[in-house]
Amino acid sequence: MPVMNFAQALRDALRYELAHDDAVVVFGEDVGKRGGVFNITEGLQEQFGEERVFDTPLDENGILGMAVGMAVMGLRPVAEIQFVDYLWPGYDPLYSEAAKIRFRSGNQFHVPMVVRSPYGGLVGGGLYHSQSPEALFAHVAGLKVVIPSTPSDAKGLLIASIRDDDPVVFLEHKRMYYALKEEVPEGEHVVPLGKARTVREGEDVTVVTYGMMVHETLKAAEKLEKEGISLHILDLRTLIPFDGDAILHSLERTGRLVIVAEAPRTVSFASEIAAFVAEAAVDLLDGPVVRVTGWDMPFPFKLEKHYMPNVTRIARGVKRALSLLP
Amino acid sequence: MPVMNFAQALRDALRYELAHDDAVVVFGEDVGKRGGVFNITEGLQEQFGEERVFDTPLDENGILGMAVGMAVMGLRPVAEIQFVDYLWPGYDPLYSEAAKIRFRSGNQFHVPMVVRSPYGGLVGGGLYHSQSPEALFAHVAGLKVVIPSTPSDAKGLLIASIRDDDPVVFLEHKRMYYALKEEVPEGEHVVPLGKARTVREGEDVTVVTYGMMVHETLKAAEKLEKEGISLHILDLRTLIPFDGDAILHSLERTGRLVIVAEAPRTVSFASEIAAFVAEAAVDLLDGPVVRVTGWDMPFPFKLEKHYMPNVTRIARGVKRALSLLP
Amino acid sequence: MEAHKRKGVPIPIQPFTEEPLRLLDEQGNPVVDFDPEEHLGLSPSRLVKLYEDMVLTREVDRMCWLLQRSGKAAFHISITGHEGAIVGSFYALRPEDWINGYYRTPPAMHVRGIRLAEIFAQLMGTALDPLKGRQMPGHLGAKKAQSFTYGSGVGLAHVVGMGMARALQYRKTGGVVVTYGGEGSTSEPHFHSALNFAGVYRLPLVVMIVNNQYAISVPRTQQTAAKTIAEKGKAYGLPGFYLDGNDPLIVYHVMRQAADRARAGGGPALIEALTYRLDPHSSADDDRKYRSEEEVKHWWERDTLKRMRHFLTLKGLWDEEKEEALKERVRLDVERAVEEAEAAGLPRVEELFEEVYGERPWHLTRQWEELQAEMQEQEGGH
Amino acid sequence: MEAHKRKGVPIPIQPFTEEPLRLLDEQGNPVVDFDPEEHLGLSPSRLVKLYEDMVLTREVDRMCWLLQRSGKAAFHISITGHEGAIVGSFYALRPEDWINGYYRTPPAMHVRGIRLAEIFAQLMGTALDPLKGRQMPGHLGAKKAQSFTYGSGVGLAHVVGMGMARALQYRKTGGVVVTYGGEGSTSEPHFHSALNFAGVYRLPLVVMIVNNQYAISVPRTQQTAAKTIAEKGKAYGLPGFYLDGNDPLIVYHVMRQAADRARAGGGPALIEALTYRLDPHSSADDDRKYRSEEEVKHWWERDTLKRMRHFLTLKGLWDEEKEEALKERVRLDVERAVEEAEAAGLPRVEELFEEVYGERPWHLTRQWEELQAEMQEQEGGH
Ligand SMILES: Cc1ncc(C[n+]2csc(CCOP(=O)(O)OP(=O)(O)O)c2C)c(N)n1
Ligand SMILES: Cc1ncc(C[n+]2csc(CCOP(=O)(O)OP(=O)(O)O)c2C)c(N)n1
Ligand SMILES: [Mg+2]
Ligand SMILES: [Mg+2]
Repeated sequence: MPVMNFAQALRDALRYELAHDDAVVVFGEDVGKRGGVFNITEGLQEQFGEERVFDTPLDENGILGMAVGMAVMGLRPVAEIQFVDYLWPGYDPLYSEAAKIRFRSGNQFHVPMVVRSPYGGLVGGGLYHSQSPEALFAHVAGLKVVIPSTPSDAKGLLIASIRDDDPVVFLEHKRMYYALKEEVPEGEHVVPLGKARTVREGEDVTVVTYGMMVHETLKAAEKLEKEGISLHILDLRTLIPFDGDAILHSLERTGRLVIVAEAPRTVSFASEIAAFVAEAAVDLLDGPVVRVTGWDMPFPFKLEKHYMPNVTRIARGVKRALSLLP
Repeated sequence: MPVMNFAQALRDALRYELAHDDAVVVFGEDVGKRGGVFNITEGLQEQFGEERVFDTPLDENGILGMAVGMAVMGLRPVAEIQFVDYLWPGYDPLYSEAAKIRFRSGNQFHVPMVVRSPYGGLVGGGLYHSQSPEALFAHVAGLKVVIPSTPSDAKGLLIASIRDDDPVVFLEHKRMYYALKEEVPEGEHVVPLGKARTVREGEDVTVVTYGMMVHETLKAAEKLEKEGISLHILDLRTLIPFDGDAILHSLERTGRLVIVAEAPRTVSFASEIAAFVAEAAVDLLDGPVVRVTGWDMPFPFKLEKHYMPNVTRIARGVKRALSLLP
Repeated sequence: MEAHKRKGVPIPIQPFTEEPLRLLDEQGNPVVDFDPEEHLGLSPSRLVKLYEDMVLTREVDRMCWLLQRSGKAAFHISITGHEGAIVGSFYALRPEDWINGYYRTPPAMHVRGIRLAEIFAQLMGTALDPLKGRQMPGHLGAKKAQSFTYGSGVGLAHVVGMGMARALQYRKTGGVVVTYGGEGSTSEPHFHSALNFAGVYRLPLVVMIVNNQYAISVPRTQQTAAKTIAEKGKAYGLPGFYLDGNDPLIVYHVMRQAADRARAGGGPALIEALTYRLDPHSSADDDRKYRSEEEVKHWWERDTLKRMRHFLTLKGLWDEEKEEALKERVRLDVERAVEEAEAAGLPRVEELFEEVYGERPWHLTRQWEELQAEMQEQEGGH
Repeated sequence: MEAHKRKGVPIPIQPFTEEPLRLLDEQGNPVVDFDPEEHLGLSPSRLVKLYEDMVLTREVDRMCWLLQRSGKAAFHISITGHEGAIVGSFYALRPEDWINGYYRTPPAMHVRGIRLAEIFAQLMGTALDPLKGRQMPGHLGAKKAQSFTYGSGVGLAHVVGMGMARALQYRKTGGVVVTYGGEGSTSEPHFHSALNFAGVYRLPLVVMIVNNQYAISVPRTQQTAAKTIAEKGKAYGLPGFYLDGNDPLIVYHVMRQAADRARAGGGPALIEALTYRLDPHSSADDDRKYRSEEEVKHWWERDTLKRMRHFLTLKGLWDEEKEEALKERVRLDVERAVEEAEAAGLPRVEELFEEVYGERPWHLTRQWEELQAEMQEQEGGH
């Protein structure tokens, strides 16, 4: 199997789907000639032409409105939003249309679109190039939300998202694009939506996480191992619908739960996992559910390292879950 | 004290603030001559003139962008969004600007604006006149979120919100406007943000709720009383920042927690309360935390009564919290 | 939507006029010398049918009001006064075309091939409703009629319709998308995004603005400082046509040319049809708060139905007797349709949970189980 | 921002021209016979100062690049090429006016009264930064300089600036707001909303579009099908002026007239200043992917600095010696400012938690306690 970084894996998925389904079209700001500001779509316009891969005006409302319209007519648009921080001018077509068309039309129309967008911090990007707003998609019934953590998953989940008949928000941690490499299956490679991945088996504490925080959590696990604490790490991969069974199953063994995510804490996806467990399986809990997250503040620039969850914060969270810290 | 309905109490608050602070301006679609589609601003333009109370073009992005700009220059704009379902074309100025300006400017500028908007269902309004999207504001650090449940609170909290130096999203259940009456203090009447109200004292289960669901929960309490179950009901009034102490305090006595809200369940404000307790006070819990909510679907029209939390659903939730139901 | 013969030399039209283009004056007399068949491609029988469909639309609307007042419909939002603009424009389209309507189009949707009973079923939310009772009255759409389902947010039809046009262009179907909205909808960002993208990609899109001079209570002059709505086309490099929207013939004529130009790759167009809302904004509105009785009366005298009837009469195609017969026929059709719609009963609850996603995820299954238990308890009378 | 004397007969200007208005040709020769003092109100000393400020701005920009390349700044986004449009427009404003800039304005903010050291402090995020290191480079603003703090989202400056103008109008300050953005910003909904509201309320707002022909890689022709950006004013009932943005004098002249008209209650205006981005979009861009070296060279030959220098020389106000002296002075000022900015150190962590809201709510107090414990553990080397 070829070794690919995250960016290459995504490009491979796009290329594969463009080649195999002429309903697939790819567009966004600078995705054509420029190949996207992170070069994810590099070479695709050259290969597939300007009808399949094209630039748009600088208007996220137009991009997402266009995607919805194309999707209801049977195409499979893959829209890139340059940074997820800039999606909001186009939230209305996503929130009011994409998420609700199947339902409101009595199943006459549906919206097989994908919104790809870079998210996440620790890139020196400040308030508006670092946010993790997955909660604002995950709350919206009718949308699916996918966040891959490895190149192989990036490819397999993106292909699954494009083939899904409902709108998918697909978030890519921009810090991983060129930092991460692994073997990725060539050709057809589908990772089904809704299934978590066990990143690491462990006994003491279940850690539910996704995206780049999977890797930070792994580092924390190594550190904690030396202290005799063993983490069971689940990478959710799909946030909506999330793999509730995998979480409960692991909790049966550990009885302790930590959720790690870089988004601000309040009304976050981490809150959802905590609530889900407190509702469905409070009896399994031997200690507090701990949310290790970013703070409830705009994302800072110069002091961003104090914002981002890191090994220390995760380890402290694990110890709180074990009641070793207050 | 005069008896006012919810709508009159809101109008009284607006009139009082308009009269006492010339920085206050009120605007939105149809709020001028028409007095708003729910008549909340009726008579205000006549009394205060077109510079203080005025109509806008049909554009929520313009309304909220204008509000932000006026606020950073020291005015206290009170913008009405006709239905909160229609706020989304203007989410960007709220999310990207209002919530972040104090922080990003190093405290040079701040945004003392209020967004008033009707929310909520059971009005025969279908998908786009019934939603409860408070989660999408509550997740955004930098915003405050207020939802009153009585005429007296409506007045006191609206005055507090207008005087607050940060942006406040103020949601009003449209079904309550003319359905609810009570004595409301004349003149100066401020209900501080961030403090919950004990609606009813009780021993067995703590129910945290807000907005119209306060009244549904009261009805459920009466029903359950007959079955020998006593509810302690907290009306949060302010969602951000919410009154965590009041919740924990009550839980010390009851050990059981139900949250009632009509919004869809996943990544909702109800999830936040559940997560907060599972994190801060899991030891206090003698049973599962139960979220009694709307379903994770767009709001239906004809079958809306099956969507809305009702006395049966609340009572069943309470029984689940007491482990009397699976 | 039957395709009609096209013939003749079209009467030339210009964009960006200061006065609205028209073929008929306010009474219905022709202002230029034209032959409907030769110049517009409208045969006498189609001309008559156009009028009959306008009358039927008005009668559907009146019945909607009745059903609303009697409590059978939760709400109504009227087309009365707008029939010339809406039915006239529907007539100009071809079978391969799509529309993305708004809340004033439903009573005219029979022209697009939706059955009257379905129109009333949508109004009342019964099981015959193509939308399965999911939407408020005023939101009818149907895939079989190539009419997208409107979603309440003003202006969204334009930007979603733009994307639909991009799909038609990509698939080279030769179809055109027409999106509808009031003049208020031009203030929303969606109008801007739609026209800008349409201009850049030269999409087969016609944006039809039915300017009835008010957005609820806000008059046109407070909506925008532009001289005309049509002029907004200049911001996007596309022609804007300013029409007398109470003249169904100019609406038909300009829409047909704009659509044909767009389908031929000539790019998008904007149409402003100036008309007047003769009813309150909706059943929830009190229009006396913001406009005078005289103003409303002034516009009733210029009602599009009268104008069209006058023209047909001039042409010898219409008389009192035909009018009576039509009214009677329409009354019966409408009544029968209402009965059928009502008889259909309620939509199914479980479908709510099945149609949020293509496949029901586990959490919705659980919630459905919760609701079933709740319903059982309620039925059990606990 | 010192108020300057105004005199003379202004040279008349027209909106909506097909060719850009200019006073100087591409080399810097006057295209009409005008006297800067008499016709523009620009005294010889102010004319020289304008040029000197353009040169200073360019040198600040070059230093930003150096600091970025040496790793002291995380990022830089260049003003090079845009000085005529930006500095020229700043010169036209009065002390009571406000600006809402964008990422290309910071290197010129010394003209608005922000110290050079603060400009570099913002670039590097040190404690001297008025924004306290909260924002990426390129986001400088300061209340004392009546310059709002830019927030990254393209176009938002226009719609927020519109609200600022509404506040100035309400308070009758006589001030005007000028918002800035590239031609790409005209595609965002915010541009649309800002101009529409400004037109309806006749706000004291000038929207200044610095059209540098690319939005990152997307050329102007793919941004909109409008003939000019200026033409978009018609959609909102306001004048749009199309200028040669490399001619600082026409920019100054038109901005002054537009602002004065707006402050007198005459309503808003749109200005399009045509220029060219001589550098890549930002330090993260590779512009060779989408434009040719020849094209860039063509525009370097028309650099706004050259043009202005040529005109001053023609007028006998400038020579080689002055140029040398200026360069030396500027170099020293810039170096000293960088030193001062660097010396200021890091911003304070606790302030992050204190400045989300006016008063810190309990949950942020808890989070701050969490972070303190974490930082102690990290320092303790656990
Ligand atoms: C985004 C949004 N904002 C507000 C509303 C509420 N609303 C419904 S119709 C309407 C007025 C529309 O006016 P116009 O576009 O002129 O159409 P008309 O009703 O006059 O035909 C308003 C404000 C809405 N449906 N969507
Ligand atoms: C809403 C939004 N979308 C995307 C971006 C990313 N972005 C930053 S600058 C830019 C191009 C802007 O082009 P233009 O407005 O022409 O200004 P220029 O950079 O050419 O001066 C883009 C796409 C952003 N900052 N905000
Ligand atoms: Mg209207
Ligand atoms: Mg540009």
